[in-house]
Amino acid sequence: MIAEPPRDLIGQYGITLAEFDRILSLLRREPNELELALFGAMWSEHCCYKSSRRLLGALPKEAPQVLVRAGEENAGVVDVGEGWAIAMKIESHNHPSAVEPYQGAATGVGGIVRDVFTMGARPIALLNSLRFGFPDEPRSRYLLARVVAGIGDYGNCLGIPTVGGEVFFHDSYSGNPLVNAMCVGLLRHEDLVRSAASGEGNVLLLLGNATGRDGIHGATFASANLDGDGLDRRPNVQVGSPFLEKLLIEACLELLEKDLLVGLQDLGAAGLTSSSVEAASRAGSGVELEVTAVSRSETHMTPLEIMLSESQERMLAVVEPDRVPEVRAVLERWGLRSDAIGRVIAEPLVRVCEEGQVRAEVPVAALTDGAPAYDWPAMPGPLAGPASLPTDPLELLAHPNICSKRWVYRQYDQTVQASTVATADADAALVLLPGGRRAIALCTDGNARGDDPYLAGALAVCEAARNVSCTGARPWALTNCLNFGSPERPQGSWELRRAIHGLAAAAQALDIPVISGNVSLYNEASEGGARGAAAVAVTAVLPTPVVGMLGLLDDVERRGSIAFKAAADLVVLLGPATGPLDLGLEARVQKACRDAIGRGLLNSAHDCSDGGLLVTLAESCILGSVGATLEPELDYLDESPSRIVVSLSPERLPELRAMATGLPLTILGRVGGDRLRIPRVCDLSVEEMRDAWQHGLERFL
Amino acid sequence: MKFGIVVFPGTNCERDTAAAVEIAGGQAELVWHADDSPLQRFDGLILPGGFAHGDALRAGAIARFSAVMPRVMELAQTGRPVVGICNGFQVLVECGLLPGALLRNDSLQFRAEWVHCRVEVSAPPLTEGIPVGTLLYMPVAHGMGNYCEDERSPLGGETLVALRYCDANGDAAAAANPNGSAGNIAGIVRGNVFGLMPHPERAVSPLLGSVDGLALFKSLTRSLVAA
Amino acid sequence: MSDFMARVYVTPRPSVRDPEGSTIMEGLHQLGFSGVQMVRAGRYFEIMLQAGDSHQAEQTVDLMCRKLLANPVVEQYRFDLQLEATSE
Amino acid sequence: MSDFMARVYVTPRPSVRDPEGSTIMEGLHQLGFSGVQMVRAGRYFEIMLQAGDSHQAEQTVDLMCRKLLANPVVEQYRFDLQLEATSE
Ligand SMILES: Nc1ncnc2c1ncn2[C@@H]1O[C@H](COP(=O)(O)OP(=O)(O)O)[C@@H](O)[C@H]1O
Ligand SMILES: [Mg+2]
Repeated sequence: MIAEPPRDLIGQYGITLAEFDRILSLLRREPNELELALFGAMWSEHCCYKSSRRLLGALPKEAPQVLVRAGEENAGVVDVGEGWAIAMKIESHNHPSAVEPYQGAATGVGGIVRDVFTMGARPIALLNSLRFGFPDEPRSRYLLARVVAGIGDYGNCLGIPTVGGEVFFHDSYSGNPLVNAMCVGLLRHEDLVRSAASGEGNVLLLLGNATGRDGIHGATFASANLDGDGLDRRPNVQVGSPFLEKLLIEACLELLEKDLLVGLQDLGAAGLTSSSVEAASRAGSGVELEVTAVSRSETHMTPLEIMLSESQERMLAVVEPDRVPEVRAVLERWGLRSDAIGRVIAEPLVRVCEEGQVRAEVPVAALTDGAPAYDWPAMPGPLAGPASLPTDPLELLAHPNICSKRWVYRQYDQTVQASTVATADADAALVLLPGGRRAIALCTDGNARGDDPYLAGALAVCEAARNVSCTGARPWALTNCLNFGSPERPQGSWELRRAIHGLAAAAQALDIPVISGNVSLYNEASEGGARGAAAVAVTAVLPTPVVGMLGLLDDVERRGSIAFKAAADLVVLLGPATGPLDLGLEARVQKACRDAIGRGLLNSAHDCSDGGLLVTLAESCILGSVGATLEPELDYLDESPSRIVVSLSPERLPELRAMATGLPLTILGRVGGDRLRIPRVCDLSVEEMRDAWQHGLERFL
Repeated sequence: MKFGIVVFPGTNCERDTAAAVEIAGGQAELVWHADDSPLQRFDGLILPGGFAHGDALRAGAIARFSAVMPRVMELAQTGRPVVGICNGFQVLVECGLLPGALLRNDSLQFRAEWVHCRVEVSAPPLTEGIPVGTLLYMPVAHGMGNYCEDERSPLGGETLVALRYCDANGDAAAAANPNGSAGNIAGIVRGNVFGLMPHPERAVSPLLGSVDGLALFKSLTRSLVAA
Repeated sequence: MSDFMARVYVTPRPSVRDPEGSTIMEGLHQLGFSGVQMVRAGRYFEIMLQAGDSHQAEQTVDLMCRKLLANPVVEQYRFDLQLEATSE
Repeated sequence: MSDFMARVYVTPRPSVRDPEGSTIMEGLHQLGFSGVQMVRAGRYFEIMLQAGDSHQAEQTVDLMCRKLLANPVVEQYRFDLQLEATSE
């Protein structure tokens, strides 16, 4: 029954010799090829986080509002009051996007959306975080245009507003762009669903798309060269169908509403293998699968191909046998296919059958808990900092990393679902909660300024939280995506470690639980741009921890916005003129800003980050269509953290001072006129600044 | 006053539209595309936005053959209001209730932004009581909103331009046109059938950025009271 | 019954603007293909269908085009048919 | 120099999923075209270009396809060429 030992095959499935020995001791026998493939998939970096699992332990995951902790389920869930909860997660789709940017980005959105509605949540917002090489390169422009189109087309078709995101250009990303997508879902507490495959005898229904050879051996492929005649050895690129995904969302939410499901689990990386194993593992049960029951879109697929396929838009539902007809009736109405592909068994095993013959049988725990975890040797190394920004004010405002990203976001439907509070170019987006009085604030932030990955991690959290605080919302939970090079290089390992420490320290200091996340390693390109393991010179991306932040705003009528409002208002800097990161100070500055907005003291609030005070002030002028005159001679290009520029009517200043006791507070000047005047820095009309800022990106495209 | 909101597979603005109807004082009920029972119980129908059948082929091309569509045509014949918003407009054009065609945006990109539209006709079902020349501020979000006239049955006569994209001063300038549509056309009306690309259901509260869309829904419910 | 492969070409009617075609032409010029004088962008479908004979297949495909594949307001179509296999 | 008309057909590679083609097929079934067994949705371009001779035209069009018209990761293309007019 079990075929001969496949020692020569282990490399093909991404298993090392040491890992193979581990498999032998876990199984106490030789695995056959299919079993080896199951191990290869489940023990891949992508599925078991073998290089980061231990490090992620440093993140603060507990808080009273947390309903589903990081690592527990497909997405984290937090209470947001009045019986409502938010499910959210961010995930990378970097490698697929490097190969086919449109489909890679689109299927990235599709995947993260499934992770969220699988929790029983209706997706209400999407965000993203993108990194490309500098847009003076045609390839980078092509990637940008196609990634943005892919993200937009997929989310737009689903009817989920894309409310925020960020784009950053740096040459370290030219061979390996980063595409991180985040989804936020809304649910009632009582509607939370688990993904556990529990209840012996329950049926496993595979819903949605037929299974093809898409993305098989994705892991091995990711490290192969992409040139020349390699084309035909490529696995099929995963192609997304947002239309099918939309039907899946509606059908699954209807099934959950009618209480017809025991469990629900999406199919992502490693397809049926990881979803069935995870579902079984979460229930402490086992699963028996019959691969011939799986609808296939291609002929002659082997059990191995069926188990590893990454065809998009599929879900696995756990259903009590006598509810199957009702479930099928709902699915039929939505025009969706369903295959009864197996059942829950009591023995904690994954058993894969082909026409009733057992082809693989592996203990669930061997695939999950048995996975290796590595502490790679770490050593600091030199970091290529970002290219410096221009100092000429107009050039600075037009710089691709500073200018308005309107070219990007006007391809994203931001207003569908009629809950997005109108704020173009906000520090964080506001999405109304049911009832319309409260809102959530959302943003994504990464920070590539740090010449130290610790700072990159800490600043990502601080900036995201500061952005949320500038709307008046209280940071409530975060999700993170860790984009790094190979952890097998000591410098890569060091970068990852340091960044996680920075992230953890900041989350701790600001008291924000980490409720979900994703790790993407091996983001490197060989000389010439193509990704390759055997490359001579390897460029890793800048260490790029990205944070997706959720904030909670109790009264949306009392919200902060970037734009200067009224002439004669005072412009005040909350926070130090300069200085290194001090997490305690950061927390107090943010709190003072939130409190001041909550009391209705402020007419604007805008955080200071890339491009320093100059950019912050210019943006408040541009969005408010009003000028300002500043007095003190400061370094207006300094990018120190923990700073927020606010404006308020002069008579409210004493109240602000009282609120900010012990915090540095500098009066910068006044709002008014139609020019931004800063001594020794600039004297520019709002219109010329707007022109530079608004068309900065378009100049390249 | 009860409106049927027709839902095709891939429609995604049905809830927003139902909510807007309710804010305007009407009632809304979703109607599934496969339902071929008569729709006489409704005082009017709205075909909302979204991506029926994923916009395969052309927006609205497949939805037009849904079982519900003969019923929609039937109701339109009785003179009751039938309104298509965005994808719904595309369906109305594909099925011939409105003339012309909606082509891909001339930028070849999806366009999501706030626009001003100038009211060109003050008449039921959607703009009654809104003076000609009024500017409405509403979002658009579409990839195929580039209106093209049918040479064989040009506008004029019974089909009128109802809304045009314009700038904040009311000029139908090329720069104010998000999709390249002929004559900056944003919406047309033929008797009781109205189609428009902007999304009035997303402009129903100051928090969302505008209440101008609500004016259209109010006109719709008002026109029924009067009828 | 026989299997036919229909190849359907749908193009914008000559009087209808074709922004995709113009954009592609510009793109080709930018890439240095200066000899390009006109581009029309259309749609192409390959359809496998069963029909009694080629006459019936032709009528069926023509009906598909008129009803669904082409929008007569702005598009024109043509197609060719190829017999792939015949069973009894 | 001569004028050529190139007709370029771009289709999804056979192993690549074609959701639009599948949706169109379902639409055709709904319309009663039950004999339809497969639909692939592709793109079609008509390109007028000048070239020295047909060999050169062929090379040019092939290059256009590879550089701009088709995305080799997910699409394949073919084209035919027709001589329209020759001047000196
Ligand atoms: N950087 C991280 N921080 C916090 N949680 C993480 C991180 N990376 C992964 N996780 C958690 O580990 C679990 C597994 O993640 P993943 O394998 O990406 O999920 P999925 O299989 O649903 O795509 C999820 O609960 C996720 O939130
Ligand atoms: Mg998952």
